[in-house]
Amino acid sequence: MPVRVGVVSFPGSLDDRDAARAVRIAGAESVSLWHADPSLHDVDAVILPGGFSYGDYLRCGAIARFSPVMQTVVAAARDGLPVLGICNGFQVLCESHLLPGALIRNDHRKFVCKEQPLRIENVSTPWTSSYRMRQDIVVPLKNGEGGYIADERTLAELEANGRVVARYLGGNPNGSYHDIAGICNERGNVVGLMPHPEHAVEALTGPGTDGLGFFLGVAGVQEAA
Amino acid sequence: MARVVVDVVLKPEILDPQGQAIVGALGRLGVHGVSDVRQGKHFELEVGDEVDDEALARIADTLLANPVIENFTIRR
Amino acid sequence: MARVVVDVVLKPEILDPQGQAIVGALGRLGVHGVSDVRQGKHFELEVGDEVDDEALARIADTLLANPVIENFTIRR
Amino acid sequence: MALDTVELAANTADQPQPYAELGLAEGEYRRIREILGRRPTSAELAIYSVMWSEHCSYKSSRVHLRQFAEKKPPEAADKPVLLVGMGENAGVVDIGDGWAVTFKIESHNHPSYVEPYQGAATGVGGIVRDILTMGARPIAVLDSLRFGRLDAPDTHRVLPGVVAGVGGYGNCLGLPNIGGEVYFDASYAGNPLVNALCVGAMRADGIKLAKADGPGNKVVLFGARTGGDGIGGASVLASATFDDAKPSKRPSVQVGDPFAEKVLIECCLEIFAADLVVGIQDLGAAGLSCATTELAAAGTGGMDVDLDLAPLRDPTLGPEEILMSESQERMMAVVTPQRLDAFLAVCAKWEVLATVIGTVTEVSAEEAARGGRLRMRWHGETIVDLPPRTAAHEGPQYNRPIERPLDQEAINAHDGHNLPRPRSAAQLRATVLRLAASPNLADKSWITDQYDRFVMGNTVLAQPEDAGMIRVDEVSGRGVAVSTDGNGRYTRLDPYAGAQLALAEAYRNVATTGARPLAVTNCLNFGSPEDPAVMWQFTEAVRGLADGCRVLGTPVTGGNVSFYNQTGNTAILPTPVIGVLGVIDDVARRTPQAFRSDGALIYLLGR
Ligand SMILES: Nc1ncnc2c1ncn2[C@@H]1O[C@H](COP(=O)(O)OP(=O)(O)O)[C@@H](O)[C@H]1O
Repeated sequence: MPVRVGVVSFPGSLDDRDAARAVRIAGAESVSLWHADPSLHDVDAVILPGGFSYGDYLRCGAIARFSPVMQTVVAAARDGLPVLGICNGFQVLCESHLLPGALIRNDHRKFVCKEQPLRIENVSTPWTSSYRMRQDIVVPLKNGEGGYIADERTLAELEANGRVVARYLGGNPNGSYHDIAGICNERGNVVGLMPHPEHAVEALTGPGTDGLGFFLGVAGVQEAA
Repeated sequence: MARVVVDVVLKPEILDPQGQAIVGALGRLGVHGVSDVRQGKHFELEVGDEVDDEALARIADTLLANPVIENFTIRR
Repeated sequence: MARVVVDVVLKPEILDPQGQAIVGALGRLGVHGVSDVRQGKHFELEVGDEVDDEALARIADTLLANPVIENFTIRR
Repeated sequence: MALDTVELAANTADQPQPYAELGLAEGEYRRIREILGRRPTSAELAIYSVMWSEHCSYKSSRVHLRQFAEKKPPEAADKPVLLVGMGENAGVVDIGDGWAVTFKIESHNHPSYVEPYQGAATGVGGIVRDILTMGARPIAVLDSLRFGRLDAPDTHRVLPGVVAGVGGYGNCLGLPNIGGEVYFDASYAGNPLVNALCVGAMRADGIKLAKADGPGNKVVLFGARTGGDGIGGASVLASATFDDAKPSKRPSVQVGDPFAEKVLIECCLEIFAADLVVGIQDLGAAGLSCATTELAAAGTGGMDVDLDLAPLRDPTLGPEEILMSESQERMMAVVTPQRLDAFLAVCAKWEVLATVIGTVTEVSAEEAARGGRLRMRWHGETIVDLPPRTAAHEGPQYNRPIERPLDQEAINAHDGHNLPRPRSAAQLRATVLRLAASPNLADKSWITDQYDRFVMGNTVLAQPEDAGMIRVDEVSGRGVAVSTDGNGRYTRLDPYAGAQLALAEAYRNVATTGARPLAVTNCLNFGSPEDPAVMWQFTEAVRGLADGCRVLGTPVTGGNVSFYNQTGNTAILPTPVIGVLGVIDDVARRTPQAFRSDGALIYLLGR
């Protein structure tokens, strides 16, 4: 039985089809989850994809946090369900307090879309287990509000416990503190990532296939379990 | 030195998608009784005493607000 | 029915690139005397009488502001 | 003011009406009175004024645009490429394997000057709805931009706003931006050009048309509420210079809500998939006036509308304002009574407001001969009773005077051979550096970095490639390539050849990717058609494009004309922007720009 990975669609989600495609390419089964349906339909992991949920007019992710599906996701995540939030999904995870800190407007105040080098710094999460420690990868980055911020204590804790999952290389593209591109919760099952690995799973349509590891990771870990 | 507050709001006839989104979210949150929300910008300026009302109005009109679609108020 | 204003501002320790950009632009425009600008959000809500102070605070705290990075004030 | 009903209009023939202020010529007003056999009500006047504006009726260009049909390249009878030709919201092209694509380019020039961010954003929104209306999923956008000199102060207001607006709206819709252009020239100061192109894909049997067929079918208005946006904008904003805009005609800016449009797209696609509509039309310029008259005119010709039912954002709007409002993110569908519940259920799922505001009606033979019968009620009174075809299809047409500009000889007399040439290595170096640093040639990533080119995961080529390429079918790899090009300076020197150069460039850009060019769209940006010299440029460009398309075998499937791009008496450089679309059987076989292996031989092709 292939691992079943749910991909949530909020109104305004954009990269949900891309995330589903990445899941399939990694050999898992993608299951679409609807924001208004609280059921997770027995999936083994959940992806909150990129986009502009509910328009993101107030603060990114602020409204999505209150959707019926998120009530269930929050509870399941606290019980250890692997959850990956990409871009807007990362913002939703922060707004939902599954991850600390917040994401604010890029320091240069423009939307940025580029091929972004990253370094993977934690390979013990279900999403990053197929990478090597300190592996450098390139995946697309595209956001207007991707600056990660948190207070000093939180930052120190993230650093001390290896909870910075990915860090920007070759220049900070959005003003994120400590060049942080992605973090995880204490338990490691919840990962938030600003860049888009789901856009780097086919050589033809992305900068390469470096992003596939995030999806291979969750497919593999669950199979072994 | 004084703190001056400038609030910038969309003109009433202009569509405010932000405000609409919040009204919608409140409904889904089960909060009732909020019939309309308009979202604007709020600026807090630290200004020296040499900056008079006229200068402030010019700052608001050229930089803080877009007079084509927004109105502003200044509080000293 | 009453109009309530909620102003949301970034906590002082959080960097505000928008505010900084405005300070920079003022300098380029030759406007002097503005030493700092912070940009926040301004909400105008039309609320029914059944919405009490506590309900308003909850709306501000859970939806309009993100307490991790922002503070808010409510004016009735 | 008392309500101007049809009954009142019939009894007050002499009441003066502000037709001139609404942009109608005296002769046009007289024709409206002839058609109706009485004076129009103010609501009818509103409808005719927007439908007969230059922007909607193409009154100065139509006689010339016919050439695109007349000179259409012959097609193999068994394998027509064009599934839907000019005249619909957008043309539809067969790309094989049961796939069809639709694409079109449109201008939003004046609004982008007034309010750059919102003008550009709503320009993208409008063209995306045109594509959606055909039954297609929008899959990519391109934008073709022209600004005044880069160092002109106003450019610093307009350029960042336009780019942020194109990006803000397109990014939020989740449409990859796969190409476009930007040029700087003093003639565009005060008249920036913002032309947006959208491509959509669908199964060839899924084409939807804008017509109201089937008496008894329901007319549903769905999407955003109607507000006071851009009232009068259709005729004023898009068809007259600002210089003579009277205060009463001041444009009111339209604000876009990309989230509402994104939801509308998904909602419509679900509606199409379940086959729930008979006809559909987006609301663009001329809003409800356009949607109702065009849907009725293309269908039975009959429609009854109760304007009171239109959901309003501003409850103080009067019927004329509702009819002229250009509020964004609205659509109108014709739905059978049997499918209405299912239709409304899909809208409810996406939290899209949907309201039945009218019914398709039968018309008598006599009514049909007059052009159908569209009736609208307001507060229980009939305020509109007109033959919709007269508003939608039978607008005025002008054969405007044409005269070769007096300076045409002189500007062509300049001989480039006499210009100084760099002679030394140092001079050559200086020339190269100057060229590389010139805004028209310099790197454009400041702009393209603000556009999402990855979303949807089907972008095979985007910046900095000559043409964008999108995979349409993930299994077979079938895809399309698109490029837009235009060169106002060439066109100024010779509009006939200039239009052909733009066509040839876009055609080459598509061909070099490995795609086979199939079809053409165009946006013709010119000065005032009332200036015979501008009209000469226009007709020469149209003739050049039509002839070029015939030679290359690529039909024109649609496009847009933008006139009155001028400040005072000075027109912009004549700027036809040409979009070419091609098909590639397997995107894996695309040819990117960069050299891919060491030691490859380099050939120069052509003369
Ligand atoms: N330059 C042009 N070349 C070819 N067709 C054109 C051109 N300009 C307009 N058209 C066609 O004329 C028709 C009406 O124009 P259109 O842009 O659809 O108006 P609207 O969308 O505002 O109703 C369309 O079918 C369009 O494709």
